[in-house]
Amino acid sequence: MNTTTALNTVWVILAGALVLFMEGGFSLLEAGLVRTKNAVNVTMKIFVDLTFGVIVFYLIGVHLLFGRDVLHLIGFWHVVSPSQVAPSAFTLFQIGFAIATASIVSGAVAERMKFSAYIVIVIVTCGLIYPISGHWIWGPGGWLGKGLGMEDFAGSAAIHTLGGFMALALAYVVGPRKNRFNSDGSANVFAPSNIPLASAGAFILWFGWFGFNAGSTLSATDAGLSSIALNTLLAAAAGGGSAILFSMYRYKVADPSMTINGSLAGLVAITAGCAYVAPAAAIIIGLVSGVLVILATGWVDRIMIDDPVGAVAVHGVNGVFGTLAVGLFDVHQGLFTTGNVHLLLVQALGVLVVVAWGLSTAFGLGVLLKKTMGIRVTSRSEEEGLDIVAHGIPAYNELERFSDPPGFSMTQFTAGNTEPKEV
Amino acid sequence: MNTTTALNTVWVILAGALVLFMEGGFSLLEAGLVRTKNAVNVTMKIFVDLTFGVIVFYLIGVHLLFGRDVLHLIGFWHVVSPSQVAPSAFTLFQIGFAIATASIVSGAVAERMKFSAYIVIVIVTCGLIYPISGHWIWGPGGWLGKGLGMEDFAGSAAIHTLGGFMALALAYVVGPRKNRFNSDGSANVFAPSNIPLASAGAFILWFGWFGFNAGSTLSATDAGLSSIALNTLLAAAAGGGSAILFSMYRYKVADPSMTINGSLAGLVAITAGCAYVAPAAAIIIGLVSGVLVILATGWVDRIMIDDPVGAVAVHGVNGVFGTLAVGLFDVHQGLFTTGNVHLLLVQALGVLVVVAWGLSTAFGLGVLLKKTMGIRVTSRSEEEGLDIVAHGIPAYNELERFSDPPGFSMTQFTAGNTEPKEV
Amino acid sequence: MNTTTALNTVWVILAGALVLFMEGGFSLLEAGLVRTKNAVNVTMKIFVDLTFGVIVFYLIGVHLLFGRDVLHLIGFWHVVSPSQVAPSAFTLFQIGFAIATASIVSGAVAERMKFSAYIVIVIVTCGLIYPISGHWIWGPGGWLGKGLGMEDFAGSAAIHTLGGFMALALAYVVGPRKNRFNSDGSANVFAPSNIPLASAGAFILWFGWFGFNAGSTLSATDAGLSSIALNTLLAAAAGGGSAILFSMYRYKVADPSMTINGSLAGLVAITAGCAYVAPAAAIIIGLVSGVLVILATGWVDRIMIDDPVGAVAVHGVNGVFGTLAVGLFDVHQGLFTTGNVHLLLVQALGVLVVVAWGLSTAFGLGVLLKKTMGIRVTSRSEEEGLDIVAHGIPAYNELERFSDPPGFSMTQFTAGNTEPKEV
Amino acid sequence: MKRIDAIIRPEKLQHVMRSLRQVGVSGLTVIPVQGRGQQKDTTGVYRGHAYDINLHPKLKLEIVVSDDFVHRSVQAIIDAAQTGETGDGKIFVYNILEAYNIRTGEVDETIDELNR
Amino acid sequence: MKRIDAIIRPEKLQHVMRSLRQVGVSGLTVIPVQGRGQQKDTTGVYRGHAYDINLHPKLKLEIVVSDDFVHRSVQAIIDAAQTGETGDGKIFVYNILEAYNIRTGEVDETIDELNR
Amino acid sequence: MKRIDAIIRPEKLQHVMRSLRQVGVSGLTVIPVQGRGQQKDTTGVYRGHAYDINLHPKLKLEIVVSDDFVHRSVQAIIDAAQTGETGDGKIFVYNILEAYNIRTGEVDETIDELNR
Ligand SMILES: Nc1ncnc2c1ncn2[C@@H]1O[C@H](COP(=O)(O)OP(=O)(O)O)[C@@H](O)[C@H]1O
Ligand SMILES: Nc1ncnc2c1ncn2[C@@H]1O[C@H](COP(=O)(O)OP(=O)(O)O)[C@@H](O)[C@H]1O
Ligand SMILES: Nc1ncnc2c1ncn2[C@@H]1O[C@H](COP(=O)(O)OP(=O)(O)O)[C@@H](O)[C@H]1O
Repeated sequence: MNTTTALNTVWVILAGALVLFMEGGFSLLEAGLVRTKNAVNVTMKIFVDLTFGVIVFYLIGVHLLFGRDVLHLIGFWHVVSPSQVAPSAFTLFQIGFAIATASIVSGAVAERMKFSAYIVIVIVTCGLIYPISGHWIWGPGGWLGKGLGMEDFAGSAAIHTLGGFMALALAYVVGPRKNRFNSDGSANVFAPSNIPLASAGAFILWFGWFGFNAGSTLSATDAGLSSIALNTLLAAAAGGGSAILFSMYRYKVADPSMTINGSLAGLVAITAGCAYVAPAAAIIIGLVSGVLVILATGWVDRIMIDDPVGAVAVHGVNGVFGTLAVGLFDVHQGLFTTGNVHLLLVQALGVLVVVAWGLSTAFGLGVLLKKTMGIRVTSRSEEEGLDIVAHGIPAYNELERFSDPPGFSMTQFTAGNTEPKEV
Repeated sequence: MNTTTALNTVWVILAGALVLFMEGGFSLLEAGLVRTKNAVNVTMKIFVDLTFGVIVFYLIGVHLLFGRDVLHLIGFWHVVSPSQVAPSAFTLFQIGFAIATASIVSGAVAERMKFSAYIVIVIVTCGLIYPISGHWIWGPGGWLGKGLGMEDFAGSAAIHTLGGFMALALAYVVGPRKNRFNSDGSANVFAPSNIPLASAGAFILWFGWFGFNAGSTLSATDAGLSSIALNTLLAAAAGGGSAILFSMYRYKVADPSMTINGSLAGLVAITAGCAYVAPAAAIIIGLVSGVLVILATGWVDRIMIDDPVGAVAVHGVNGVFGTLAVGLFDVHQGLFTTGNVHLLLVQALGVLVVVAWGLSTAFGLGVLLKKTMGIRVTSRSEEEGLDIVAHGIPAYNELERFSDPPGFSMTQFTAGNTEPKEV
Repeated sequence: MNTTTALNTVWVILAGALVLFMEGGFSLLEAGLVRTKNAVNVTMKIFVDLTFGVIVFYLIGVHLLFGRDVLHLIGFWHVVSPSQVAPSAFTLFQIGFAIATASIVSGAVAERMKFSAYIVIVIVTCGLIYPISGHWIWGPGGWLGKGLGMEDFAGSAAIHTLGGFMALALAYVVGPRKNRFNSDGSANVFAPSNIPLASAGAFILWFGWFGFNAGSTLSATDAGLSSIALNTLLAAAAGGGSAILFSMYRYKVADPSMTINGSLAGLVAITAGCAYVAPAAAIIIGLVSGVLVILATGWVDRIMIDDPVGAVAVHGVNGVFGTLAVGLFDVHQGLFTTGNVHLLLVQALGVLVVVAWGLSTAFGLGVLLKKTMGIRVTSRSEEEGLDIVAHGIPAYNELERFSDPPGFSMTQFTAGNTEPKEV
Repeated sequence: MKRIDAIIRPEKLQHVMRSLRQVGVSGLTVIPVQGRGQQKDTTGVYRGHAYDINLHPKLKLEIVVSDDFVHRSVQAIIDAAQTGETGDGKIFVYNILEAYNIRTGEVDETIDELNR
Repeated sequence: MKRIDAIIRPEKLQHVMRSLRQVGVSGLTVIPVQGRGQQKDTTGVYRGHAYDINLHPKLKLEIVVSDDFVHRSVQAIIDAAQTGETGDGKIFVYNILEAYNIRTGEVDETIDELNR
Repeated sequence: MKRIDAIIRPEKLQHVMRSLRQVGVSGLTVIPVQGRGQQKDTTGVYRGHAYDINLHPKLKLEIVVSDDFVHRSVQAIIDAAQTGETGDGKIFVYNILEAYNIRTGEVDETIDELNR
């Protein structure tokens, strides 16, 4: 293998490993933001992404997304991978992207969705929903990207808008957590179980995002690689910074969950444009996204959709904003930079399509699940917490309450001798 | 330095850093799975690996493993490092491997081994036991690898089987935790203290494993590098996935500790073959390992060996399976792929040798320690927990119970004025 | 872009990402070592580094540090970046260094500094204090580095000594935590809230340090790159190891906080010399630093300066030691290696200058803040904990005590309807 | 003056507090506990072993009230905490000999006086 | 009806529960506590300072029983929790004035009736 | 024999323990609790919502003493725990019917005998 291809391959493998490591970030973020009794469950859902999601996307999804183009609508079989990098490196990197989409959904439906229903959602998301709209934007011959010239470098639309609006639809179908909203429409505070864990998750996500954005070059010799990374950092910093200031202005305290989400919002918003905008624009995009995520969190509450981790505000709203921002700040064709409105319109169309696709497929899937296997745990299980109900063990066990003495109550399982559980 | 060598060196350094970061994964995994009162102790044992282990392997072990071959049995002095990479990068990478072997052992003997005995075990493991059998497999002129053609790409046998069976022997010698087994042979549940931490550890291990396996190319221009990484991902995903399904079938819940261990089992099992098998084979190997780890956990319990984190099932059993699997699935010489049985027999011999070496050396060392300095803390210390006894501080301190007011009871230590402690 | 430049750029971006990830390590380390009621606050301060710090250094600091030299004292505007690497990669990498300096300070003033005062400190540190002394050592034409030949490869002096002594001055100005010292000068133990988190932070810092030191080559083709990484590992291992042994000798237990800080001390101490000393010297430097950090922690206590995480002992004292150690062990001009005392004197002068600069600027800034906006929270707020006071939420919420039922007490904020808070 | 101990489901805390406030009782102390009574054990699973979860998370409320507040307080708790399923909890009433307010250092006969 | 408070070693919980069940007592409430009594302080070390660990982790069991169950319950606890070393704990018995079952809303004189 | 329940500010624990020791009382049990009394609610903020922090972290001390130690113990607690601001806490005194030492299995009338 020649040195340049080797370098590209090593770069994409390392970037892919970083993207996959983001799953650890999602897990910690969600485990920290939900209530204690569901901390194991959200972690286990990330494992579903990393297991079922990986296999399904490898077997099916990647072909639909990057296979030979059929009618500009879908890929078929043979994966067309960029020539400068080893095909398996390309595949590995793309797997990370696919399961990130699923992980976005996982947070929004936390604390009340059936574990088995979530498995189905991951399979359908990684196997169908994401690859199809992904093909439109990134596939060889896709109608939005190759056709109309939509710009979505690392996936503000293809990943984050899609995931965010799927999250919205599914959070709507599954319904809010018990007692989350009052009859008068006001929302109650469900305190997050572990903020240091949540912020550790945010740091891991931030770290992984360098792979997410800069790795999307799929080539180490891409001259833009380092400015992509710098834009990513600046937007995240600006997003977190403006969220700190705006929450201090609005709430008189620097709200940690908003700070975390502000940084992530900056990252989401710069994802589409990181390769197309100037550093100053990256800072502006970040500053806006930090405020936007706070406002959007309020909007989601006001329409009484319960999103425990803020996935809709972070990924959905800022995915849309980030995609549109390319139309404003692209150095070659942006409205603000060149006065040209064309790209902005294309981006707007692209965003509309992705939002509609995400909402409709997820809504349809959710309703189908509700009517068939059921999508929500029982009220009793919700109160008890999914950790015990679906996984048999609480997240934190200080008390040695399970160490039964000789002959007390312990029975080794053998298949079949137990009651069916609601999982 | 020419670009290719530089690229190889950068690759190996980054991969080595990833492997060393796995120690953080071991620490979190073990701290999450043991009981609260021993969470500091397991973390400190990982620090022993990263300190004593590193120094000893650097000073002694690496020479025995990679030094000039003596009688196909052992290396002597001058380290023979591959020409395409800087020697110090090679050394750094190998250090990570050596201490991983020790870390495997640490989990199995958690919650009752004396801290000082563990230090000795790490020194002997990194300085002697691992380097010697490692030389047989990987050393220049080693009788198993160079001699018989045993294939163990990144160490299913050399690292994981060895570590897993050393763990078995030492867990046996040190004996089970108090009350872990009842007189009738049944086992009690000791609830894990912190599952979100344990899964964070698993994500870090998974992340680091890309360095572990793909880094074992020791060359960035190796054409197999990216498919090694992809195989690693697929096997881990399949292992975790089959563990989820099998635990849902068997226990009616998706058991988080089994899911974590299933993913790790997939990683262990693919470690030998990641460079030699096709992606489809990687998935199959993963699927099997996820079931195997659940069955093996039961076997270990049934022979009344107490392994708090499942190291024997994950590393021992799946290390053996993974090494044998190369004999089945190797694209050039596997039984299933070519009908040729030769490689399988070599692999089986290699595994036998490593199991015997690991069991016997660890058993001998354990018995020696027991007879001399003692290997196990007192029953009273075990009840109190090793955190207080060996490290002077509990893992979690919510209550401000130590902030003594003026003149109350605080004394600054000066060397010598304290009672000897059992450490 | 040619392959070599591409390789350098990828290397520096990855190393920069590792350095930025160290912020996650600082966050976990500090959250684990402070008391529960301030765990959110220390995390939020790291976010201040990653937001305000990043933006300010990008807009101002980097120009002062690496801009065209003015009188050997300060940089002006146009950033002079090394030719072999993309300028934005260089900038990204340097940002990580700047905010690390701020993060060192954050730990020492934990649990009692006003959040708003900390924001100002970060802005001034990243915008002025660090860039100016940084220019002297690393800037094009700086009087210490380019002028006198001071050697500080990755910043034992420029980053760690500066941060450590700024921490000392600010911890002095802000004063000790309530009840930390008794009237007779003895110190009380404030138990760390979460040791497994703290050690997770240490592992992340260790991991990131490979980027910190080896990345400082700013070139992948630098022949020293891999031995820098190896020296880094050996010094950290030796530092942690000697801390374990010394604490076992002195306190009869292996003290986890000292072990963590011993490893970090080894890393700090090797940072200046990693490119200039032999591996054996790296081990010796590490061994000394592990003892030094334990002694220094006692000294800091004895002068009644309250440093909750040991930042002064780790970064300040070992930064000084590490810088001096180059003068002793440099393979070409060290006192011990060549008998030549010149370099040692230069290093001593450099250290003196940095210590004086750090102490005086931080002291001045601290006093200014104290006289204007105030630097310390009220005694009542300190008792309640900064998490509630400055961020509105405790770190850990087990009890569902905030889930108010319909119409109970929940009010959505609108800007202005709340009492001003002390932030 | 009497002390009421009420062991309730954790999720009922705020309802009970509100209900108590409506009958004029606002002082109370809350303790997270693990309890066992009529409520059926659930079965947990860990690493291939079933185990009885024979202790369930509950909250214990300790409420000190003047004698003539006892019955309305008990009623208020029952009203707010009852679901009708096993596991709802128990209420116990104890006698108090003396009571002091640390802030004022005073001893008093009714909790209302105490709260001055 | 009486309430028994038993402060025991954490590791004895399941033994005590089993022992109590054998004398017919199954309802109880468990609270993790930190206690100090005859048990010798241990010395901890943190960052170069020794400190007294003058509070030891214990569990407090609160068990409400009918009057004629008191002594056999106390005996059952002692049998199961005793090791003979300092730190074994204490048992205190209190009087209960009234008891209610939240689920049924009933007041009753014996805990057995209460548990219907 | 009497039991004293003292609800205090968490940061006063060691002061109270020392103060008690000075009057000859060293056995006690500490429980972390959340309480509500005269102390003003603080307002927290989470994700754009204000919420009342209507429970404040406190420590509850349970101290069993012989009858003639009650008043000096109460006084010792008040002396050490008082700040004069709301939230200082309350002290309640209860009667104990019987007391046992698990280690010795003995029943006794004074806590001093109990501590033998
Ligand atoms: N005899 C008892 N002594 C002490 N606490 C008890 C007793 N019985 C019940 N409890 C407490 O009350 C809680 C609820 O009791 P349970 O019997 O489950 O409720 P219900 O009577 O509604 O079925 C238990 O978890 C336990 O904490
Ligand atoms: N006077 C007391 N008041 C309240 N609790 C006490 C008292 N004495 C002991 N205890 C509780 O009992 C526990 C065990 O007491 P200890 O004296 O150590 O046991 P033993 O009597 O077996 O030596 C203590 O940790 C504390 O929680
Ligand atoms: N009526 C009560 N019943 C039970 N506990 C109470 C009662 N009143 C107060 N407390 C406890 O005492 C603590 C302090 O009470 P508070 O009224 O705030 O103190 P102060 O009287 O000094 O203002 C409360 O947090 C609560 O735990």
